[in-house]
Amino acid sequence: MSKEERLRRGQRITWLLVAALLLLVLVLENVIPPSRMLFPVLKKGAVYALVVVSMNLLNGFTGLFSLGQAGFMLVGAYTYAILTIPTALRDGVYYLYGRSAVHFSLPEMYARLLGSSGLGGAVSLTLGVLTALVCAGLSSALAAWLIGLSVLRLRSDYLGIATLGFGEIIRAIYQWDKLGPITNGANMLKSFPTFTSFNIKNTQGQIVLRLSTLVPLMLAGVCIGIMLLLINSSYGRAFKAIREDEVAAEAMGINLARHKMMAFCTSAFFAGVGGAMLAMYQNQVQAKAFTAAMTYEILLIVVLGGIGSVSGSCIASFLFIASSEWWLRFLDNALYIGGFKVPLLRNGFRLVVFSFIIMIVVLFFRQGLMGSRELPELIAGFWQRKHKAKAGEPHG
Amino acid sequence: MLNIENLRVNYGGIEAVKGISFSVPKGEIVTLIGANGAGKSTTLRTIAGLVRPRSGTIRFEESDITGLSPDRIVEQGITLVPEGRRVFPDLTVLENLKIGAYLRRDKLDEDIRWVYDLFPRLKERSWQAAGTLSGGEQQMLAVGRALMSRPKLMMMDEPSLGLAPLIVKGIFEIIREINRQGVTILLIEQNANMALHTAHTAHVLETGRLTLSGSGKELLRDEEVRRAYLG
Amino acid sequence: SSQPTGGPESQGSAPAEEKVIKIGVFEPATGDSGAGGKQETLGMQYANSVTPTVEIGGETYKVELVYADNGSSTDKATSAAAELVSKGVSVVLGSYGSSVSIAAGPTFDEAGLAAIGVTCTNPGVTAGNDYYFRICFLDPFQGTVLAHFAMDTFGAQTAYCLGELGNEYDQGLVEYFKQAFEAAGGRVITDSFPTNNSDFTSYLSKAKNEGADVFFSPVSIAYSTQIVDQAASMGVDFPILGGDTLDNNRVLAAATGKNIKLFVSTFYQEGSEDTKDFDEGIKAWLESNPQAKTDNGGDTTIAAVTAMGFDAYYVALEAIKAADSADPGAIKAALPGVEYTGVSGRIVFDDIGDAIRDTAYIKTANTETGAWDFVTQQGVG
Amino acid sequence: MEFFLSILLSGISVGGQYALIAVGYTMVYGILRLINFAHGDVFMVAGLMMVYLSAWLPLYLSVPVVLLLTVALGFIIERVAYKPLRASPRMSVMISAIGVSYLLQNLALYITGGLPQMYPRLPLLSDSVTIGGATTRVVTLVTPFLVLLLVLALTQLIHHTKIGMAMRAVARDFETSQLMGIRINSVISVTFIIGSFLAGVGSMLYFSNYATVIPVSGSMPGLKAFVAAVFGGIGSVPGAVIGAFLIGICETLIKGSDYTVFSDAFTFALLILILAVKPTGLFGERTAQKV
Amino acid sequence: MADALLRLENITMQFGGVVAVNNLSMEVAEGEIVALIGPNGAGKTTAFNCVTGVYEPTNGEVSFAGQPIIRNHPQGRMQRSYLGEYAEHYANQRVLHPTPDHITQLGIARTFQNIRLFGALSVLDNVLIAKHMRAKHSLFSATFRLSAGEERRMRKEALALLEEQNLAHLQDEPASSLPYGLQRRLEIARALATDPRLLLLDEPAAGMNPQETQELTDFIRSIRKNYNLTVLMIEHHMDLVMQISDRIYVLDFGKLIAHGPPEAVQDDPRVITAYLGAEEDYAEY
Ligand SMILES: Nc1ncnc2c1ncn2[C@@H]1O[C@H](COP(=O)(O)OP(=O)(O)OP(=O)(O)O)[C@@H](O)[C@H]1O
Ligand SMILES: Nc1ncnc2c1ncn2[C@@H]1O[C@H](COP(=O)(O)OP(=O)(O)OP(=O)(O)O)[C@@H](O)[C@H]1O
Ligand SMILES: [Mg+2]
Ligand SMILES: [Mg+2]
Repeated sequence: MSKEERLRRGQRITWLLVAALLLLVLVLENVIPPSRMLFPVLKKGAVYALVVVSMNLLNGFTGLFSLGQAGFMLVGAYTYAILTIPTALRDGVYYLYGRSAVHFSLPEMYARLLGSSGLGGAVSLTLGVLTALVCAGLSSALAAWLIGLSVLRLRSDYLGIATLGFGEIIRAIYQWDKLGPITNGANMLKSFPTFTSFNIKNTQGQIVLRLSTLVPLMLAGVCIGIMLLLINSSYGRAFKAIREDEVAAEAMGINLARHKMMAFCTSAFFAGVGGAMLAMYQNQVQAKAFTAAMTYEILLIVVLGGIGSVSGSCIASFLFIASSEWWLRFLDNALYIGGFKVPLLRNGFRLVVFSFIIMIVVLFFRQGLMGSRELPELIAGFWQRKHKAKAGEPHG
Repeated sequence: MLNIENLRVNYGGIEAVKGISFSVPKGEIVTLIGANGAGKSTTLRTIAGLVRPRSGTIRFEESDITGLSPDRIVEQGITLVPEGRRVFPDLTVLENLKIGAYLRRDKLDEDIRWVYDLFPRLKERSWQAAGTLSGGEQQMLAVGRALMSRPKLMMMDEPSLGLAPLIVKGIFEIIREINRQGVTILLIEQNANMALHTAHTAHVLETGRLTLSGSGKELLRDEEVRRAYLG
Repeated sequence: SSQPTGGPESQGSAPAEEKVIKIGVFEPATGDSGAGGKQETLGMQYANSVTPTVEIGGETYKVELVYADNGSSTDKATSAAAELVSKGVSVVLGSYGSSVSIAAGPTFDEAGLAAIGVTCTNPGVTAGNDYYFRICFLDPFQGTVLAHFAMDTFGAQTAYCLGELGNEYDQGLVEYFKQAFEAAGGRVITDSFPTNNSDFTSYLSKAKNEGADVFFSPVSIAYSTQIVDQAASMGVDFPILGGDTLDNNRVLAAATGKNIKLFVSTFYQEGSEDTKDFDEGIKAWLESNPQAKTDNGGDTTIAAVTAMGFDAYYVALEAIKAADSADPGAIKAALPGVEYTGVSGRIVFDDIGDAIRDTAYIKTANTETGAWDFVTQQGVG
Repeated sequence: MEFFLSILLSGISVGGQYALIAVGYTMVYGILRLINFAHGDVFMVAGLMMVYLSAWLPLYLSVPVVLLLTVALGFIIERVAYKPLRASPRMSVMISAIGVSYLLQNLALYITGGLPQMYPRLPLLSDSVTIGGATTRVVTLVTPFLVLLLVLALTQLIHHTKIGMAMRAVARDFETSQLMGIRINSVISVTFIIGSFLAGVGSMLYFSNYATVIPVSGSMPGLKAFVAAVFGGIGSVPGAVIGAFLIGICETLIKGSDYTVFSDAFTFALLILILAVKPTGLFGERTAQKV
Repeated sequence: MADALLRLENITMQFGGVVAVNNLSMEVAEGEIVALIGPNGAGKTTAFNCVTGVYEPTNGEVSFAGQPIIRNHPQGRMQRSYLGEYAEHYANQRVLHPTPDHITQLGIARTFQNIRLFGALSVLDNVLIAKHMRAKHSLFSATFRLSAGEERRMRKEALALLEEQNLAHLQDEPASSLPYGLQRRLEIARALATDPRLLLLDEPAAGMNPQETQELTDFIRSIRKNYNLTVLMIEHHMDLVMQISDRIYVLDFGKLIAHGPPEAVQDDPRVITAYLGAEEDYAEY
């Protein structure tokens, strides 16, 4: 079997795995109690995976050191929220500014066409949310385009700090009270459709089919799939060329400005969608949360997963979220074994342990979890080894 | 002066040097020739301490220097003119020369004048950032910088790379000159013709193994060598 | 099976059959509001040590507090809330800080779990959320009280208000203060500072320059200590007014020994006759429990939020008793009918789920003794 | 006038404190091309150490001990978290720095329990003085002079000493520097020691002014100082100082105006403006790259 | 020569006080192999960089296939410190500053004095990247595989090219793992993949031993024939230069000191003193 065939096989197995996992989630969600910590972790993990991959697209694949991710997520999150808060609830949300300057809500607009109850309601909700997500992506791509015009010619760290700066500027703009009627100033936007809105209810209001975990996983999956396609296309190769050597890439006829801008806007688009999904996960959105620290966290996951590996980014996102939000939480509480109080365990210990784990991973897994390899390659490699072992012949 | 025994070096899984032994007698010019990728640079880098050998020993003036850090090896009096120039691009030409004598505590003026005499081109560029020099000028600077440390053993990795014919001749003049002043020299050259003419002893390296040794003149006459390296 | 008769001391060795009901503590232990959150939690812990069990259906259940740190930030609130839900708690107490409560609301709502806000005073916490209740007064009330106090006591005509950007609590309170103050003919200048700011001298200079008669800054503890300290070093002459968050011994310590006037409105006043038992009891408890004392900022001054936390615990017990069940749904259904008189006064819920309260205490920092002095009890009248 | 003066005064003092941190950033960056995200946190830890140490040591002892410990901390961080990654991609080292920053913050959080800690009053520095009707602290007036002094000494060191030259050489090429006989580890350690020392001094000035230390106390000043360093052109010490003062003053001016929301954003806007005109900052040299 | 493919007129490149290229004019006719030689630091690489858009020349004009593609004259601060000649000559003409990718688009490809492959990428990818520019696709159509035919064509052509250079068996190896000689070869293959009319080679034989140099000589001859190429190269290996160039230009201190057919240049006394050194010396080795 040639290397190519093995790789293709690896890819097929990967896709099957992903599909099986999605199916499993759907089943689990409807079988075990929804209060399990597993579900929020899956949801947030999906959102992060998307954002992390979008950052990897820039930092890992195009070699543009950008720290503007939180800013782009913010733009996306706000766009989504502003477009989807039901008109009836707007005054409550914008209570400090009298009322909202935006007088429509996308799901309601669709509902006017398709009806607001039953199937029509479900379709208009879905369409409304999808349209809003696309708008979220587009608006942050637009922001990226405007920013890109001035900063993309900067080199490495200068680019990083300039994009970080733009993130902060965007945040300040969204917090500005003069824009209050649109952005609600620095206050929270809430009451928009969230993932739970996708649970299917019967006429009595009881939930018959839970989709609230599957939906974010699917959304993130589709977006990541598109990015994968991009990375493996001719444009993806051009991005990698820029990463490797700008001068040589230019000499190969690759227009640096245009290609960098493409990568920057694409990344921002998906970061925007991710931001909107984060808002859906959190049930609310507030500019305050989208700080530089959030960008660092995302960058951290990129590196933990392996710079330049999409599957690494995804796996690292889920692991990161699960351990920070779920697995390590017990460390925060005093624990008694028999009458013995386990020392050190008290509030804040979880974070200390977590940072130690991160340091250990960074120091001992220099290439991150996956290096720059992808899951299909690993599977293909595994297959090859097994094959060899079976054939029992020494490799020449 | 320098004794190498059974040296093996790996890069990851690839074995670049597969157990070579040779020695460099004091006051001689010894040259290593061989095709691309034969492991010549690797050998020099290992002696200089930049790469750790997998096994084997390197002895310099009776002391074992295997696995010492590069700065300790420089202290012993060994200098390497690295492959690909490696000048400090942000420092000026003059500073590059000065840093070549980092471990020396005496006056440098004399030596700087000497280097400038050898390469007048560098004198003109004294205040220019080394990174903006032309390829050949950088090569001259790299050689000049190594001379500044007044080494006992000077290792040169393709010093003539990218130099104009006139300067190439000059470089070999210089090599002979400093050798006459008592510096032992270990030289790698693609220009095997020149190298064999200059060297007292020569070794041929093929895919990590020494296949042939002898005096420069002997190898020049060797049919095999003529065909493979002299064109 | 026989019921164990042991008190809380026998915790570790309790037999497996012991029935347990869990109460979630949704409080910040880290972040800007960590200090306040801890003090609020202390009240619950003390109450739990006083009354560790509750009777349901004739059986004694041990009450277990389950903690989840919301990190004072809205983006961590959802996960922390989900954590409580997953641990199977029957009712939730908290949080200190309105933003996190608002952020967590939908999660509790979805899980059908009632939450009792302790000191989150922003109207948004309970509005539009059936499952959120609270036992404190609201910002419109508190803001108005402070505005009236400023005008009545200092004859203030110009007020400078400073809040943290994006903090619902600060911004809401400032807004209601402003409404009341302007309605009474005063002039208000509002301003906000970014999160993690530490240089407040510009804002103080600006207030001075604008001729402010009072400086109203209902911000969290870390910021208020700095404001107080910097104001003192600049020698400002206007009084500083704050909301319930400033009722904290750190802030008090910052003011002690300096030439500064500091007033706060709060839920509870230490040292009144009615609550003597509580005061003494909790002080003794703090003394005997080093960790708790550290959480309280190293001394035994009782913060209002601690008293409120104490009351909240009993309100939850009342609801459990009224429901006579550990089922979250039943407890939620029983909550609106609960009436309870605690150390902070009488608690009755209105139909939104807010406690009906009509008085606030005003205290001032005594910069010589380093204690809070009672000033007045102020209503909106 | 008095208003303006007091704003200007606090601008200068803020700028001075940023400057001390910024110099540390710029030096480490200059050598390792590493944005040492943990630097701001070292500064915070210096503050915390002062809080705890001054509780059981007299001030004249605790000040030098804190400086010593801060220097040790900087040294250890470099040895443990950065040195093993010398051969790794730059991004990994930076992530290691972010990790250290997390770790320090979380440790501080764990130890302080998230409660703001009161910084001890340093005699003289914490006293108030009145000039031109504006009241401020002595430290405000002392800062700029101290900064100038330190910076003069540093530029002297970098440009006119052997170790300075070695620093600049190491900055570009570890391997070749070693071939010159330079002990790169010592040179890098020296850099971290100097940087941490300045952070220690900076923390004393800063916290004398702002009184409380919280686990995130270092992050904002750290970020601002880094911006200042970029502003002046990373690697250039005088650039960092000028950048820091500019940013400090602008920031306080904005806070004194009606656009306080933009006080942080303005800093960045200024930075981006400068970068648009000079892509490597005010004094940054475009590194020579020949094709 | 009216049908010159590449024409440099009065090109001057000044860095601060250093005039790296001084008023250089030269031509390369279609189908020729022309060498540019000269002592180190004479300005050869700089001349290449001016032609390929890496530097903006301080003054002068470059035309390709009869069209002016680069044109500049000293402006702003440069005007006062300009040390070259003919500044006025281009002053009232439109300034042209294309980026390097634009030049490649026009049909000029180059290799670098210090090899600049995309080291971490595979050999095949290196060539495919060079094909990117001429492929007909957009970001959208490429991502969603609407232009799969185009991708297939690129692959086929790239593979054919590798096959021809005897690199096909290495197509999946990372470029950086190749030995030096093959890296040079790959760099040339990559340049060829941009479908150039003119190929600029900067010291292609550097670091090669005499035998490898000989192979390279044949290789350059063959690509000229197979691809209908014009070649302009910088080289210090005189055997190679003398063997294959139709004409030679010699630079010293940025100035043209001689040009003509190999034999003539070889015997030019100025070239001997500045560059080659005395004949008998040369024979000694
Ligand atoms: N850093 C490295 N990582 C992996 N392999 C390497 C590395 N450096 C060299 N090699 C491999 O080791 C072998 C010997 O390389 P070396 O550089 O010593 O050869 P050389 O004889 O100096 O050749 P050249 O004439 O091209 O300089 C080659 O196959 C090369 O690909
Ligand atoms: N960016 C720059 N800044 C300053 N001077 C430069 C710059 N680029 C080149 N130079 C100078 O211009 C001169 C010509 O350099 P160039 O690289 O063109 O030489 P070359 O002819 O290619 O020499 P070599 O054969 O050694 O490669 C050199 O003296 C060099 O120092
Ligand atoms: Mg070599
Ligand atoms: Mg050149």
